[in-house]
Amino acid sequence: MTIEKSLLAVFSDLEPAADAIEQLRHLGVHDDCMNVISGVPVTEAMLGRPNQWTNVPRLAMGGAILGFIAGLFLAFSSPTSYEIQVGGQGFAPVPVAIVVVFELTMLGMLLSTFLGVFLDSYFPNYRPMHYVPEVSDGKIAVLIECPQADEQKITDALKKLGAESVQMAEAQHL
Amino acid sequence: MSDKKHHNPEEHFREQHLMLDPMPRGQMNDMVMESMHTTSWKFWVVAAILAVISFIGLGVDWYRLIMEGQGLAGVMRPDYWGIFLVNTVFWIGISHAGTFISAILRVFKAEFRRPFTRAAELMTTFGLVQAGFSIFMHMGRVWLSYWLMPYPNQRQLWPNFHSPLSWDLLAITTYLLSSTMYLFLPLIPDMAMARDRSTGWRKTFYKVLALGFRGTEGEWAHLRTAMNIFAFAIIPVMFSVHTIVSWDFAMATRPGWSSTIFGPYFVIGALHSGMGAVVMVLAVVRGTMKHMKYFIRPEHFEGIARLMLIISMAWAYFFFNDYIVQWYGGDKWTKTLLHWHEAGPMGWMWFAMLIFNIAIPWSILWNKKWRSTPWLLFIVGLLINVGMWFERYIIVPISVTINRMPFTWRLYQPGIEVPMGIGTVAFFILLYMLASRLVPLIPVWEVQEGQMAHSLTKFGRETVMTVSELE
Amino acid sequence: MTQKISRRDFLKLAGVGAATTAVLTGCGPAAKFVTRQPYLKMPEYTYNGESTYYATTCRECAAACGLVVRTMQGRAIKVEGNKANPVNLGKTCARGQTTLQGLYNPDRVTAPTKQGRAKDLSGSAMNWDDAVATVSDILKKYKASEIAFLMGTAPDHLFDLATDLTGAMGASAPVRYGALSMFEGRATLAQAAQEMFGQPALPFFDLASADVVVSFGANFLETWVSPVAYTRGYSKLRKGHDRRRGLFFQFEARMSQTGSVADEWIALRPGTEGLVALALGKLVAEARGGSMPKAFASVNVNEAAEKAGVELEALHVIAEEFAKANAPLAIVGGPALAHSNGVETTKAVYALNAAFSSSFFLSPLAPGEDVYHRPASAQEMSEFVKKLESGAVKALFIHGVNPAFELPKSLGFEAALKNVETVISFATFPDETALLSDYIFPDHHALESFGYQRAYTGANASVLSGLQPAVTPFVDTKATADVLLAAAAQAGFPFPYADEFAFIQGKLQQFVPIAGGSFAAPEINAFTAFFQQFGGWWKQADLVAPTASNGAVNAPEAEFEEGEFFLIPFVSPTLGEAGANKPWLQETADPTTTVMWNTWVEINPETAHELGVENDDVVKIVSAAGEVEASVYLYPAIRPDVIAIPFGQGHTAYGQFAAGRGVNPADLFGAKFNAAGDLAYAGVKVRVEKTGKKQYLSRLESKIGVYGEGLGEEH
Amino acid sequence: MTTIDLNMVGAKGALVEAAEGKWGMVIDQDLCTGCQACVTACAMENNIAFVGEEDAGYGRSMHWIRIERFWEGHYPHVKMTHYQPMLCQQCGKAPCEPVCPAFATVHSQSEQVNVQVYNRCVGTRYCGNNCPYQVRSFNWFDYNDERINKAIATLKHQFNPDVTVRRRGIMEKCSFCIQRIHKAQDKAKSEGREVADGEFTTACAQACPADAIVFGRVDNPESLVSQLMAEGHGVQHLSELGTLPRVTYLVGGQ
Repeated sequence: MTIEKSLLAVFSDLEPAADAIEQLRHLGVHDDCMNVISGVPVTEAMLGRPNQWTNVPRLAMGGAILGFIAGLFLAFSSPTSYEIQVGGQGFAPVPVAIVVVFELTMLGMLLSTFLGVFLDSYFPNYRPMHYVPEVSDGKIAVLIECPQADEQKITDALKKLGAESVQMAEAQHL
Repeated sequence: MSDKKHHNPEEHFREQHLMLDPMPRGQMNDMVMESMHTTSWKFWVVAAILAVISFIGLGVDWYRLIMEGQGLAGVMRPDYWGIFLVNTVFWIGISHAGTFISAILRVFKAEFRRPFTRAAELMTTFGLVQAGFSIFMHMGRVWLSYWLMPYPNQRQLWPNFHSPLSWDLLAITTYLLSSTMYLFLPLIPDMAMARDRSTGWRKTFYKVLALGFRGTEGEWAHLRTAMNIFAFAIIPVMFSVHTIVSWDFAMATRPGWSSTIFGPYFVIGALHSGMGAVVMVLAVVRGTMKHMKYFIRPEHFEGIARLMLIISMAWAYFFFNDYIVQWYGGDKWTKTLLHWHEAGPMGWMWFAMLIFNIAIPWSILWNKKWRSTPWLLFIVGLLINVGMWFERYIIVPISVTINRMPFTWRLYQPGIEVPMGIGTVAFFILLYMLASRLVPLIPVWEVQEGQMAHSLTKFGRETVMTVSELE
Repeated sequence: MTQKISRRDFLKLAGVGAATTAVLTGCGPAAKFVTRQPYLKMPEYTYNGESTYYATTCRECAAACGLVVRTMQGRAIKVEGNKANPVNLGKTCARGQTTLQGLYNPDRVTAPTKQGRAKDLSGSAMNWDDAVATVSDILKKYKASEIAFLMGTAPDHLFDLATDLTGAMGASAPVRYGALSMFEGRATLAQAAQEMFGQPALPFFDLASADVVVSFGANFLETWVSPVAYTRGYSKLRKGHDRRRGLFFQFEARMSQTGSVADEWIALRPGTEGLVALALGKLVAEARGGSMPKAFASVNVNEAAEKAGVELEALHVIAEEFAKANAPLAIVGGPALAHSNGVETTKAVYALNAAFSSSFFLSPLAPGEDVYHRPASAQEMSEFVKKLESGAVKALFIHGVNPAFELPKSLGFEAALKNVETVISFATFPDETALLSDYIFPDHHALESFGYQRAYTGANASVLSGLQPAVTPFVDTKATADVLLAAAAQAGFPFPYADEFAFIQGKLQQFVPIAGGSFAAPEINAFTAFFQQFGGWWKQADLVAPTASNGAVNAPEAEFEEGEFFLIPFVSPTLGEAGANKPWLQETADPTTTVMWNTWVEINPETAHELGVENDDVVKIVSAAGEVEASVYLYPAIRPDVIAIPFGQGHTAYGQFAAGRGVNPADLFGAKFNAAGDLAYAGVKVRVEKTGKKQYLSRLESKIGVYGEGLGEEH
Repeated sequence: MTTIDLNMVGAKGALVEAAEGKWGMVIDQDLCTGCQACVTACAMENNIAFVGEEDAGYGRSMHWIRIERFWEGHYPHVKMTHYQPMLCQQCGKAPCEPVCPAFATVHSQSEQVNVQVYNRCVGTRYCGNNCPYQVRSFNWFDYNDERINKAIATLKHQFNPDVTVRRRGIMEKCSFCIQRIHKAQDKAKSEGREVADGEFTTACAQACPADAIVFGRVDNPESLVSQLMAEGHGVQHLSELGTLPRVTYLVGGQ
């Protein structure tokens, strides 16, 4: 078993970071072993990274379906449990149901979208993590996991490509 | 058109446009943090006064209202509905501004939105809180309001979904939850930013709210996707909320209320008051908080003011649409109602509504210089809000005077609603003031994102601003 | 036969229960005495959900409507009309309905009290033994001629007892009076009947059999004489005969509630009612052909119409209808009687009936009476007050009337009372007179009382309406009859009755042998039981149209005081003379103005405009005798030279719901009387002064919707 | 294959039942003298609170039945319109019902009247707003609480135990004296028969000295109300709104 090391390279701009990622790939670091931390939403394409997989749309759809079903229940099923006639209207008129179903569908969709972010991103998460606060100042940090043997080689390469600093990443409380 | 003083077009652009006046991110962070930390004694005096007013209005008076009965308010037969519902509609209207700015402008990629989306979204949430208060104030037996929630119970008695009020409950709940979530999602990166630059209790506060956000590619991707979904999905929710509020009236068998145009008319009215309120808030924020003159510039006021002008025109269009159909119909009760609006003892309010909602915005906002002047816009926004409050007052207590039983017609005279309504205003401002010291009012990452996307390009002899599509 | 039965068993026997249609058979209850038992021992009819019903008589006015009181667990829950009683046949008026709010009123006198003429109800309660001793001491202490009784309008068993007692003592007979009897002009009605038909009886206008009715100021649908009976009659008139709806015309200066339902309401100058009646008679006689009755011969129709301010055409139209009618009827009442020419006016209308109507009768006499025994007229009261003032009366017993409120101030009752050494009030309520008394020995409320009352009009029967307790006394009260009987016994007057019930039985004894009554019983105990079960005893009376002496009738001009406006005071249709202490009556809207809880002044909008006053402006109404202040109500149906004020409010005492509320228009009345001795209060003229104050009247109606206020469509 | 219940989804527009009446009232305005006996009878029967001068003048009186009247013309040719007792019309399709979020006012399928469920009411007052007849009254204060209205301490002895005493914050209205309906039905049932026409009546009708108010079964052609309605000159107020009122006004005369 090889000992894995985490390196954290900080770049001040997009270009060097993108170059570094390309270089790292040449050095045999797999994309899965890299992660980019940024203070602005830097798209994967800008850094030449593979697209991130996100479950949020699927979760949103799932929530919408659940909300839709809940809406159907409230609109069509709940009035039958205790039938009360009002204003000569049907027990569960369709026009009324449309409003109820719409609201609950939207509620289900938006709630699950929100929860989806939490689920996908493991929020809330207060454990120690690899991080440099400079990221929120606009710096771009690349987090690399590599065998201990490659550490020096990668550090040198990154420095050459304009990394402001390359350090051993230590998990810390944010 | 450019100002003669600036021979260098770039310098001119920088001064005009936040997006072309980039600063290092760290510096912007510090400015935003500093704006939260800089609090003068005046702030606390105002906050204390507002706290007292809120306590009287929402504490003391509400307690009395609950313990003694709705009779403390000015309601009676036939004015079963009074200022509480006026305020409910009014606050829901205010709350529409945030969503409109952050969702619709986001969907349509209106770049000038960037620095003030959060300021507007906060209004949405806090406005809805006041709307909730107002509707609960209105209830005769508020301690039983949980009966309106759909929950399983041993009698298997569910709420009556035939009632527009039930729809309202669903819609407002949905809207309150989703607008709060929509406020929170883009706040997470800023909370992380604040976390990284705080100590003490603030550190804990931001740490908890930042949820452990670092800014990894995954986190950004999930967040961006979610925000996109929200931006699209919350728009119909927003429209549905005020449409359903309008249905509370339009579904009724009352002269003047039974109108199919009420839905869009209310939505546009909500935007009208909401935009007015946003401009007021921005003017105050810009004028009182440190560094805000950098982030919030005349160009932003100008952009909002243009929207205000369009919305005012749309409101006038819908108003006239509603009016002429009612008038043309010739139903005697509706005729009486219109006459009552215009020539009754509260006729001054009807005319004031038209002046504040139409005449004043139109006569000021057409001028680019005027509409870029924050204090002037503050006044226009204030008047629009007064006008829109009048509009709701005319729709609710003044209109319900006239029904099909002339023997019962009576003029509404407000009672405890007034201090309680003032209480909601005070509480809204208080919440906003406190939030302005706790929540980064400027979404720094969004500003930075925008600044990255903007650049100056030369077409022939002219230098123009171009935006690259980064997302 | 001496075995005692409990009061509740007795009441149970007497109650008109749902299942008691199978009534007592023959022998009747074994005893006449009733004992009270604690409620710990619950009889079965006090079970949850079971109601018991008692037939009794409404004492809110003197009409003697029968009531059936629904009780549950010892509480009176609701009153309904007694269907058996010929006066009201199961119907009630608003005042009768709220009688329970008098019973359970928070302000009742709760115990015998040494009032000592204190300003407020004094707290010094006594016990009933001392109270009886006090009365007995008075009976002993003073000479018979120094003792006087003042009682309410209703001729009841207590009045009979007081008559017997004063007779036994050699004192002067008790005097009966009530504000309603003054406003109704009973003396005038009787006097005119005496002069025309030789009988001093109250008239009975049988609306039910008429098809065209012309009324001269009679407010017979409101408070007048027997309003429920007249409303029943009115209903029959409108339902008509052979599906022909009866017509109704009203002549009066201010549209009363009665006038408001008329087919034509014709405003006339106050005091010209008799003249118009004669003119109408002439037109009708001309239309019908035949000989001209002497009464109408001399009248000049055109002149009469002009004097009365009535359009000639209207008069012709009404005369035509009257002439065409199968059963026309003319009614007179209300302020028309309260003029100096009241008797002549009444006679003119009687003459109209005598000539053309088959629906006009004299009221049958009440059981046991051979002549109509009317309450005292205002003039007689004025003499009575003078007697009090002279100090000739040393002890005054007051029951069932509140003269300090009901007598016009100008008669000086309050001042006169100061010259009476001892005043004893039997009021159940701390009214103005009770507060001016030395002692208050509260009687039971009507619903707690035994008794009977004679009905004088409203039915084609001779009616003795019965009272019995529906509930045990709510507060520490004692039947005045018992107090008087016990005191008389203590004072050593020979009096054959042990208590109130014995007295009532003694008085009912005379009806046991009479055949043809509403029920028959072999002996008095059974008779009493039936009497209470049915709520009274009555006997069909053959109504005979009276024959008039075909003499000439004059219509002299009414005399008026100096002043700007005619004043028409009218008894509030909702409050009556004594309803102001009942909160629900206060909150019941006046039918014509919809005002609640206060007094208003009705002014024609044109007049108000000229005076520069608006709705809710407080104006001062000044007459020669006094002045009052009240808010203006712009009343569309009143002559411009007339203002009207309702009577019923303006109490200074009488409980929390009445005290300090509104004004009493009787304060404006002078002490002028008509030929029959009734107060000529309609001869008062007043002037209106602005005060600059504003007090909003509580109206049920909307000023916006009804009068267009704020809609730019005002008067 | 399942079939869709058209009643359920309201595709038929309304439940069939709603079109049929059961209890109804006829008010002959030509007979009404405006005497207010019905008003007080109703108050006494149904424990209706009084509210005092100020509130009464501000449209807060609790009357379940009120007598309206208007004026026509100007003096001297002024006329008062017929007195018009206005009470809950017990609509077959009541506008007040669907708008209540709590099902506090509903259509009674057994009695075909509009019932107010006091203990379910949360006081949104939507029903009052939506009642075209404006006959609903709201308990603006605890008028019937003896701690607030001291007079109730003794007046409460008169309260009808068959009728709920309402507290603050809830809506109330004419119930067609449903307690009397139920009593009569219970009695008839225990005796194994139908309720006879005229066997019982509402408090207002019972008091009415002019017999202007008649109450009974509109679905029984033999009943007095049905016969009066059949006479043809009856009108139902605001029937153009499709409310199917159960109170018919006769405006005969003139």
